[in-house]
Amino acid sequence: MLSTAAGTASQDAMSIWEYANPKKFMQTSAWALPWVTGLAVVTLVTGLVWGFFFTPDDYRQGATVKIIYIHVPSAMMAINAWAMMLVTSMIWLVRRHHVSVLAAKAAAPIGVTMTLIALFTGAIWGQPMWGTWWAWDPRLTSFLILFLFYLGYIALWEAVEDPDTAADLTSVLCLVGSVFALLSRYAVLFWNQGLHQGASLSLDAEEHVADTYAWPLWVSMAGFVLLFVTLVLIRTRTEIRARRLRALEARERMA
Amino acid sequence: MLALLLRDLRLATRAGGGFGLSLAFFLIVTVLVPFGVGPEGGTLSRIAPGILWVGALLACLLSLDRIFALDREDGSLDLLATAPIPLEGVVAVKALAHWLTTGLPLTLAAPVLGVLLHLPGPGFAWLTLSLAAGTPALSIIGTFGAALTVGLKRGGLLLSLLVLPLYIPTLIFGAEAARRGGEGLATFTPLLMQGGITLGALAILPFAAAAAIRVNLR
Amino acid sequence: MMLSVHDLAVSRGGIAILERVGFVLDPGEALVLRGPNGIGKTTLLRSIAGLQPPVAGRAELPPEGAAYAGHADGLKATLSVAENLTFWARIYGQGDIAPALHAMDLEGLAERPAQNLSAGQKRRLGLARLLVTGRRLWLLDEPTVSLDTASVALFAAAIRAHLASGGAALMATHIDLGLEEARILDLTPFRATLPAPGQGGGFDEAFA
Amino acid sequence: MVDLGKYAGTVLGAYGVTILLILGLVWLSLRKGAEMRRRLEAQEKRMGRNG
Repeated sequence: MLSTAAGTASQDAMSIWEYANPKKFMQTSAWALPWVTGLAVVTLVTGLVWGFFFTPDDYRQGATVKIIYIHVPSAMMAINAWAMMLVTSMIWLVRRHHVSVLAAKAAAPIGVTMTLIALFTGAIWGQPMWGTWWAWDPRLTSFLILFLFYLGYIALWEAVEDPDTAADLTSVLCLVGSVFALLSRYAVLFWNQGLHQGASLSLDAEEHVADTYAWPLWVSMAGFVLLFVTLVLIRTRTEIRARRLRALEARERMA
Repeated sequence: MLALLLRDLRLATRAGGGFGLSLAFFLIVTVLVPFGVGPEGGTLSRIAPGILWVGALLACLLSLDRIFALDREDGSLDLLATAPIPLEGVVAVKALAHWLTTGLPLTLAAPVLGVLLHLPGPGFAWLTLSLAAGTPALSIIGTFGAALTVGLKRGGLLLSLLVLPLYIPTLIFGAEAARRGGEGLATFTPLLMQGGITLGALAILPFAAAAAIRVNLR
Repeated sequence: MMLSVHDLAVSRGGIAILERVGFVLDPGEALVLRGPNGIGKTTLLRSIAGLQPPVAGRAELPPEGAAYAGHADGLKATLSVAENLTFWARIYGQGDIAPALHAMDLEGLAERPAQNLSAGQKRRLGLARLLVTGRRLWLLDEPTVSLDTASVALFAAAIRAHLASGGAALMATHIDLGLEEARILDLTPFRATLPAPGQGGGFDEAFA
Repeated sequence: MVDLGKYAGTVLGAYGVTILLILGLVWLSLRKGAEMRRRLEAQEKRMGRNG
């Protein structure tokens, strides 16, 4: 399955792609999972507790500034999860590593959850700040669109029976979807400017974060990244087991 | 290639080909809108470009699952895939046929329906122009969606779910161009963006769609 | 040499079902694939036609490719017999459909819409499509389904004429076509054995 | 307890929704993981080999 690269390059590649072997991945992830989980819990709890209990209120936004510790990291992970799916989908299309595409499948529901968190916290935050639950702010709108892309991707996985066919189709959709998601982002910016000339509704706090708020925010972001990695590992392991179960059942039918 | 285009056009216009269904749908949606928002001319006139664009988009969506599903059912798709013409070409021709039987009639019908919605005077030309520039993108994006779902027994709903998010940029720029045109504002940027999307989609999506069909045929 | 298949292995649903299939087909030859239902005749033909990638091995086709005919005939119900046939002739860059209509005894039905044909007539139209492809190699999957005895004879005659003009045909069929000269290949010995875990080429093997 | 002032509902609501969603996702992931593990082990046992 490995493409033929020449000389030492292929030797080096081997050492990375080795982990794409399902069996090897299961071994490595079984070893890594407790550590990553522990680290994720510690970092996440530290970041959120620090942010929630030990930061002062903003002079303008009051206590609502504390929402930043979940809103920004979840929004970041909503995009990063899709980016990760894009990369792993391309690895599948080019190198046909099953673990890669299964990781993409495993990441999608996490991305959806992150997008939902970003949307909900954005709406809850927006209510006192803007006086409305929902504004067609370019940023919020973009996340709503991203949510739709996630839904389509997951629905396609669910709909296609054969796992390799589903893997190929969802990967192509992920590639094309990424281009159109990016286009939508610019289209939405353009469209909202068209409606409200100059009146930006985006949250100032996101752009200028004072040091007091920055440190717990960094920790919280690291926590969300680690949470994502933990969940991807758990879910990818489940997907690999499901695939193996399917293979064994087929083998049993044939024997 | 030309033979395929002619066959698809002929099939679409024969009995049961579904030609005209999209147009009828477009008409009904447009007629229903005033019942929903009230007959007040100012309101209708303000939302007309957007309503007509959304209506055209939904009408376009309606006929997408016919693009490949029928050929798949009767075995033509297998035969076309083994025929001495590139599958990418087949996809492009199918998208063109879809546009000629759906996008083009919708574009021509839109100004007529614009009268019903009190579309402002200068808006007619811009609406037609933006639809003419945007509906090819709707057809080719839809063809890609149809290619993704061709292997599924009940892919219609999934097809809508996959295609509608992909339609967002086209809709935004198209409706924006029509709206600005109606208000006498500059329409160059949205039209340019829309043309870009159409050309980009035409350049890339036939390959993606052909790849999806090959996967679905295995 | 018209078609040579080397060490071909094909899979269905991620599981290898046939392996080490090898044969050579020369111009003027017909080969009939035999074997119980589900052995993989259709999968093998589709792999040779290029519709699905083989797990291992290769099939060498003539440079211009082959004409493939599957279970479905690819007919459009609202188009007439002549329109259906003309379409495929143009796709394959051929002109005249009259000889094909004549060979399959469809001349009287040329203007009739395909939806008004009987099952056997549809099948004959599907086979007439092969004649207008101009391809020398035919890959036929159950070509005689729903044909009556007379039509089977008609079809056998068309195959014979094709072979006589230097063509070749690879067929999967249960019925005896009355083609005495056709070789027969029983696929049962090529049934894939279960490989040791991790050894097979099928995609699912990586997991088993 | 930290004083959230007039925005108590907003902040607690945001944190509450987030924690609920994350716990839900974690619970679903773990449950599905455990189920798949159980089914796979049963299948491996039935086929009489480990791998």
